[in-house]
Amino acid sequence: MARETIDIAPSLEYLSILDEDGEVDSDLEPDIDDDLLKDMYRCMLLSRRFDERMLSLHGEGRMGTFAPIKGQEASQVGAAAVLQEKDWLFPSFREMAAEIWRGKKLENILLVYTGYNEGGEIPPEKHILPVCIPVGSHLPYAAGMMYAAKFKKSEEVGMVFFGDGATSEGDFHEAMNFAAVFQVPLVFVCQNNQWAISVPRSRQSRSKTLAQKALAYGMPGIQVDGNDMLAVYSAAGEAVERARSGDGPTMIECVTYRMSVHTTADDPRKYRSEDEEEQWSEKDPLDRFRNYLQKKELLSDEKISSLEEEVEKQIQDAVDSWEKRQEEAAGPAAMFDHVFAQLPSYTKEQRDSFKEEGSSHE
Amino acid sequence: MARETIDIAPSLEYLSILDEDGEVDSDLEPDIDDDLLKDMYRCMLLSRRFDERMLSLHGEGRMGTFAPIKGQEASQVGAAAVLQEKDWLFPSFREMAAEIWRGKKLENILLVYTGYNEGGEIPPEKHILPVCIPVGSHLPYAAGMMYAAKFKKSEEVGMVFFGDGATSEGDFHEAMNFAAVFQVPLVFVCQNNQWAISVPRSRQSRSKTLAQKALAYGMPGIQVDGNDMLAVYSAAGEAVERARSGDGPTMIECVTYRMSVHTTADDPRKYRSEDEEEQWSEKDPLDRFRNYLQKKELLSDEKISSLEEEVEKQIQDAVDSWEKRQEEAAGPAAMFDHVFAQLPSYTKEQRDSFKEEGSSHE
Amino acid sequence: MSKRTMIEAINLALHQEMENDGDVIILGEDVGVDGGVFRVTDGLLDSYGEERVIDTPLAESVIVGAAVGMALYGLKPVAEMQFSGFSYMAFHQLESHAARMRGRSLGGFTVPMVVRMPYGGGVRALEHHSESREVYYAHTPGLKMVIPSTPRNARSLLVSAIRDPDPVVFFESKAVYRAFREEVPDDEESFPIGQSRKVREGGDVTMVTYGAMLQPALEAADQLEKEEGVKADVIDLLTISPLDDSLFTESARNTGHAVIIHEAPRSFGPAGEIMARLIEKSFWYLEAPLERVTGFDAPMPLYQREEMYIPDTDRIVAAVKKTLNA
Amino acid sequence: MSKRTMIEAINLALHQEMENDGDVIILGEDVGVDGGVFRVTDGLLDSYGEERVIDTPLAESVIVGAAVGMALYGLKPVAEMQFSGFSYMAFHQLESHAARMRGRSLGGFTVPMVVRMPYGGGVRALEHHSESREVYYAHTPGLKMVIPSTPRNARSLLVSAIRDPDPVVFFESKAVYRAFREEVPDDEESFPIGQSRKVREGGDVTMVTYGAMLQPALEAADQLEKEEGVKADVIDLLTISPLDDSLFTESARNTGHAVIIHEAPRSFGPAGEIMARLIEKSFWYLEAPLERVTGFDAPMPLYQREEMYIPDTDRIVAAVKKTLNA
Ligand SMILES: Cc1ncc(C[n+]2csc(CCOP(=O)(O)OP(=O)(O)O)c2C)c(N)n1
Ligand SMILES: Cc1ncc(C[n+]2csc(CCOP(=O)(O)OP(=O)(O)O)c2C)c(N)n1
Ligand SMILES: [Mg+2]
Ligand SMILES: [Mg+2]
Repeated sequence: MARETIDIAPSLEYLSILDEDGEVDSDLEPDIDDDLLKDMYRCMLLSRRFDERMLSLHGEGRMGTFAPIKGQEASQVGAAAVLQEKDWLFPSFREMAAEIWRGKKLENILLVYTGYNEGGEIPPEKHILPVCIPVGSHLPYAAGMMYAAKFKKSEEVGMVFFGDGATSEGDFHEAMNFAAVFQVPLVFVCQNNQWAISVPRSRQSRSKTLAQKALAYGMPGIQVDGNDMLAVYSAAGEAVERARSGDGPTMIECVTYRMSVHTTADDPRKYRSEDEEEQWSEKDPLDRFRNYLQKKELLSDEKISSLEEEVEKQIQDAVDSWEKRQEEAAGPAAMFDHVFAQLPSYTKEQRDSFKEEGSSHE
Repeated sequence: MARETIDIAPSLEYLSILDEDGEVDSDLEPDIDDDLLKDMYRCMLLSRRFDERMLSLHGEGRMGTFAPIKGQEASQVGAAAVLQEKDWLFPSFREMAAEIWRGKKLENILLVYTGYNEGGEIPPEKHILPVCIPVGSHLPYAAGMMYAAKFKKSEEVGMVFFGDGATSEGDFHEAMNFAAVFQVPLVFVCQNNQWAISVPRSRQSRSKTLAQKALAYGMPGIQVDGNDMLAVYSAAGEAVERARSGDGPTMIECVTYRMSVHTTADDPRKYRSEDEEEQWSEKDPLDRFRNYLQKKELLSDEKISSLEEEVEKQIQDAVDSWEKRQEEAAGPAAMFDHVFAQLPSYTKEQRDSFKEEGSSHE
Repeated sequence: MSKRTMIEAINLALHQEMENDGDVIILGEDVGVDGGVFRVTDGLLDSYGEERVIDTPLAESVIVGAAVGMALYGLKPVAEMQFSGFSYMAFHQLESHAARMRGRSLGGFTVPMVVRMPYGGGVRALEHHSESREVYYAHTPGLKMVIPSTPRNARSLLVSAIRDPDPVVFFESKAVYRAFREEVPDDEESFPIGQSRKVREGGDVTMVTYGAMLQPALEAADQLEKEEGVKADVIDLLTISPLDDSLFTESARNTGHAVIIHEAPRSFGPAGEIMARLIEKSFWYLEAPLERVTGFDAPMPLYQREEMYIPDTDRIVAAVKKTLNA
Repeated sequence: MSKRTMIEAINLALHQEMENDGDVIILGEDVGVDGGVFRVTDGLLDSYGEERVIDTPLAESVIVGAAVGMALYGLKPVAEMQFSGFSYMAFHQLESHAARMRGRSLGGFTVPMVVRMPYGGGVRALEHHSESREVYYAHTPGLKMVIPSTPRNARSLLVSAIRDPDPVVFFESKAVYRAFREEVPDDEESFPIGQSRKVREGGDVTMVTYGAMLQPALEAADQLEKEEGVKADVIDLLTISPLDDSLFTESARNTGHAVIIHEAPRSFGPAGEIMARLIEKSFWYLEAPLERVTGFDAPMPLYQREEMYIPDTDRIVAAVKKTLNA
C-alpha cells in the first residue's frame, strides 16, 4: 500500500521548426525535395487565392455559405503532403486546402457552395471523403474505414481533420478510443484555430493542450506550431510512418488561427478583437513559408508573380466551368437520383410529379 | 523553435491503504470515527446479504433481471460515506450499496426489479437520483444538476457512479469536459470492476489507467484500490472537499471486481475463468474490512453474528412489505400516471380504455 | 405594441421570462457572446450574466443532458441546438431522460425544460441545416413538440413552454425568422400548449398545417378564393404533440375535404397522424380522399433545389382542387 | 430442413453470409466471446476470428459510425445494437451519414451495412429494453427498415439486408426470439426487402401488422373465424420502409374494412402511414373507419404492466368487431 505517482507514457511533445521570424531549427529541419516544397507553396497560394475569390463571389450574392480556410494552409497542406496517393483524406468542412492538395476539383467546390449536389462528386481514385458538416461525426467512419483498410492489408493510411471545437464532441472520444484499441492506421489532425465560431479554445476545454487528450486513449499525441509548414510536415510524417508500420493512430494538434470569418454568415467583431487578428496575421503561414523558400533560393520574385498568375488562371477556369455547369444543371428531379441504388415505386411517383407539373419544375 | 516535452499537471496518483493481507499504511490511515466505521461495515454486510437474497428470489422466479453488486461494496460505501445529507448521489444500475447507504428503501429496490414502476419512488430528502440504465447517459445530467446546485450557492456536492465500460461512451467525455470547464462540484467515481459484461478492461481502452482520462479535461484523477475501504474513503474525502471548496470535479478510478454475474441473464463462464474469480475472491472487500475492524477491536465475534441477524431481519421485513405491496398494486392504468403533469385528452381516453375493458385489465 | 420579426419576438420572450424568473437559464453553442448564430439570444448575456447565459463547449448531448439536470434541480433551462439537424447527437438524452424522469421517479423528479432549435428549409443553407423532423420528437412519449408559425405565437408559445412543467421541444422556422413582422405586444402574453387555432374561415375545404407552411397555405387559400371561389378553413396546429385534433376534425366534418401540408418527408410523416385522427373522428363526413402535400422521401437537396422539395402554393392549390374534384 | 427459433435462424443467416462472403464483418458489444447477450452471434468468433467478429468498446456511436466507414471501404458490416433502446446514441450516425453518403457523393460512396437490434416488449426486461420505435428509422430518408415476424423470414430477410447496397435497420423481436420454432431450410434462402406478404386469406376484413404483432393478429383472426365466422386477410409487412402498400391496399379494396396493429406508441406511429396509403389507394372502397390497435402514448411500463401496453388478441378482436359493426 502506498501513495505514488503513476507514469502514463506515451509522453507528449511540442514541435516548432520554422518560427514566425523565419528562423529555422536546422537540427529539426526536415529534408524535403525542392519540387515538393514548391508544390506545397503553390497549393497554399492557390487555396488562399481561391478562398478570396469565393468570398468575393459570395459578396456578389453568387454563392451561399462556406467556411474560409485563410490562415490554416500550413496545417492542411503540411499534413496532407505526407500522404501517398493510396492514402485517405477525411475532411471536415474547413479543409479546402487539404482537399485541393489531394486533387479535388475547384469547380465542384464552387458547385456545392452554390447549392448544387452535383459538386459532391469526387473522382474515386482521389481517396477523398465528402465534406462532413456535423462537427466530429466523421471521426467514427474514418476509424471504421481505416479498420477496413487494415483488415484488407492495404497498407493505406488515413488522415482525418477536425477543429478544436470537435474535441468536445462524444464522437471524438468514441472514435479516438476505437482507433487506439484496434490500432487503426489513422492520423487525427486537430486544427486548433483558437475558435469554434464565438467560443474560444479556453472555453472549449480546461485541458492545457488538446494534444494531451490523446493520452486518455494510450495514443501518442503531439502539439505543433500549425503555421509552421516544416513542423506540421515532420509531425505528420512521423505519425503516418507509425500508422503505416502498424503502430496505430496518433493525434496531432496544430496550433493555428482562423484569420477570416467562421463562415460567410459570421461576424467576428461580436466575439474577438481586431488586435487579436492582427497579432496572428504576423504569423501568417503563407508569408512564413514564402520567406523560407526565398531564403533557400527556391523562389525568385519572378517565380512568385508567375505563380500568382498561374493560380489566378486556374481559378478563373474553374469559375468558367462552374458557370457553364450551372446552366447545364439538371432539374429538381435530380434530388431523387442517389437516395437508394433502386428507388422505391412511390418515391419514383414523387420524382415523376415534377415532370407532370411541367416547366416551372424542370 | 524546439522539440520539448509538455508537462500536463495535474498529476495522477495511485492510492492503497489497507491491502489484501490486512496490512495498513498507518501514515495514510484516515481518522474515521468508530461508529462510522461500524455503520460502513453494516451497510456493506446488508448490501451483500440483500444481493444474495435477490439472487435467490430470482432463482425462485419471483424477480426479474438485476445487476448484483457483490465485490464492489467498498467502492460504493467507502465513497458514499463521505457525502453529507444535502449532497447528491447519481447511481448507474449497479450501485445498490451506495443507494442503501443513502437510505433507499429495500422494498422499493425489490419492486423495481419485479417490474413495478412504484419502486421508483424515492424520498425527496434522500437526494438520490433514479437508477440510470443507458450506460454513461446519467453523467450529463449529473453535471447539469450540480451546475444548478453551484448556481444556487447550495454548497452541495454530487457523486456520480459509473463503470469501466461507461468511460467509452461519448456522454462520459462530454460530461467530464463540461464539469471541468464550469468547475462543477461533482465527483466522478468509476468502478472499474474489470468487465463490461464480457468485454475486459483491456479491450475497453488502451489507456494504462482509466483515471488518466481525467487529465484530458484538466481534471485531477486518482486511481485507488477499490476493495480498500480506507483508500476509497480517503480519495473520495479529498475529492468532495475539493468540490465543496469550489475547486471543481475529480475523477476517482476504483480498481475492483464484479464477483458475481453481470446480471441474472449473464453466464460468466462464456468469457472468464473460475481461476480469475477465485483470485479476486481473496481480495473480497467485505472480509478485508471486517478483519480491519476486528484488529481494531471494533467488532467482536458476537457483534458480527448479531449484525448478521440484524440485517437478515431487515431484509425479511423488506421482503414482507414487498409482497404486501405487490398485492395492493394498482392496475395497468397506472402506466399513465406520470407521463405528464397533465395528461392530454386522448391519452386519458387510452387510460380509460382499461376500465371499460373490465376486470381482466383492472 | 410594436412590429417584430420572429427572432425579435422570441428574444422578447426570453428577456421577459429571464427578467421575471431567476431560475430561467440559457445554454448552448454561441448563445452568449455571439447572441446565437441567428441572434435570437442577443443581449441576454449582457443583461443576465455568464452564469445564466452559458456558452457551452461544442457538445449537444451534454447541452441537453445538462439542461435535464438543471431542470431536475428546479431551474427552468432553455437549451439551444444550433440547428435541428444537429440535435440527433442529443436524441438519447431527450428520449431516455427528459421524457422519462417524471415517470421513472413517480413524479419525484420533473424536467421543466425547453430545447429550442431552428428547423426547416428556405434559407439557402448547407447540408443538415434545412431538415424538418418533428416526428422524431412528436412520436416520443413524454415530450411535447411545439412549432409556432408567426412572431406573435412564437413569443406566446415560448412563454408557455418555459413555464410548462414538462420538457418541450420547440422548433423555430428559419424561413419565418426574418420573413415578416407582426404586432407583438410588449406586455406579457402566452398561448396554451396543446391548442390549435383556426386562422381562416372558409367552409369548402379544410387545410391543416403549422410552422413555415402556414404562409403558403394561406396564400393558396387566398388564390383559391380569388380564382375558384373556393373558401378554405385553415387550421394552424401550433402544438404537434400533444396534438389538438378538435378544430381540424370538426372543420373536416363540415367541409368533407381536407388537405394536410408539411415540409417533413412524406412517409411516416406528421400527415399520417392527422389523417388517422380525421378517420377516427370525421370519417363519415369525408366526401373525398384526404390529400397531403409534403416534403419528399429523400434528404433535403442542397439549396438550388430546396424550393422544389418544400411544398409551395401551386402544389397546395393542386391538392385542394384534386380533393374537391375527386 | 430443420426447425429453428428466430435466434437460431438469424445465426444461420450470419454464418452462411460470413462463409460465402469474406467482406461480411460483425461488430458490437459482446457479440464475440459472449456470442451476444441473446446468443444470436454465438459461434461466429470461433469460425471467423477476431478481425471479423469484433467485440467493441461500449460506444454505440462509433459502433454504427465505424460500420459506416467499413461499408464505405467496401465491406458489408453487420453492426449490433444490444437493444434498440440504446441505438439513439448512434442515431446521428444513421441519419447524418449512413442515410446520406450515397447522395452526398452522387453514388461515389455507398453504405451497404446492416444494423441489427432487438426491439419490443414481452420478455420482462428492464427500462429501455422493450421499446418499439421503428418510426424513427422508417421516417428517415435513405434508410431501409425491416422487421421480420418469424424465424424463416428473419433468416431470409437478413440475407437480403446484408446483400443490400444500402443501409438497413433490422429490428428483431425479443418476444419472438425463442417463442417458437419454424422450418428453416439449411440451404440459402432470401426474401426481397420492400415486399409484404399475405399470411392469411379471408375476405371480410384486412389486418395489417408486422413483427411480434403477427402472432396475436393471427390468433385474433382464428378466434374471429371460429366465434364470429369472420374471415380476415392478414398482411405481414416485413419491410416497414420502403413500405409495400400493394397487398394491404388491394385487400382493403376487397374487404372495405381494415385494422392496423403495432406495438409502437399510437400517436405519429406506423399506423398513420398505413392509414394514409389506404386513404390514397382504397378510400372509395372503405365501408367504415380504419381501426388501429397500438401501444399507448406513454413510455413502456415496467414488466408487470407491459402486457397491458402491448396489443393483445382481445384488443384486436374488439377492433375488428368495431369496424365491422360501424
Ligand atoms: C454537431 C454540430 N453542432 C453544431 C454545428 C454548427 N457549427 C458549425 S462549425 C461550428 C464550430 C466548429 O468549431 P471547430 O470544431 O473548432 O472547427 P472550426 O469551425 O474552427 O474550423 C459549429 C458549432 C455543427 N455543424 N455540427
Ligand atoms: C448505452 C447502453 N449500451 C448498452 C447497454 C447494455 N449494457 C448494460 S450494462 C453493460 C456493460 C456496462 O459495463 P460497465 O460500464 O463496466 O458497468 P458494469 O456493468 O461493469 O457495472 C451493457 C453493455 C446499456 N445498458 N446502455
Ligand atoms: Mg476551431
Ligand atoms: Mg464494469
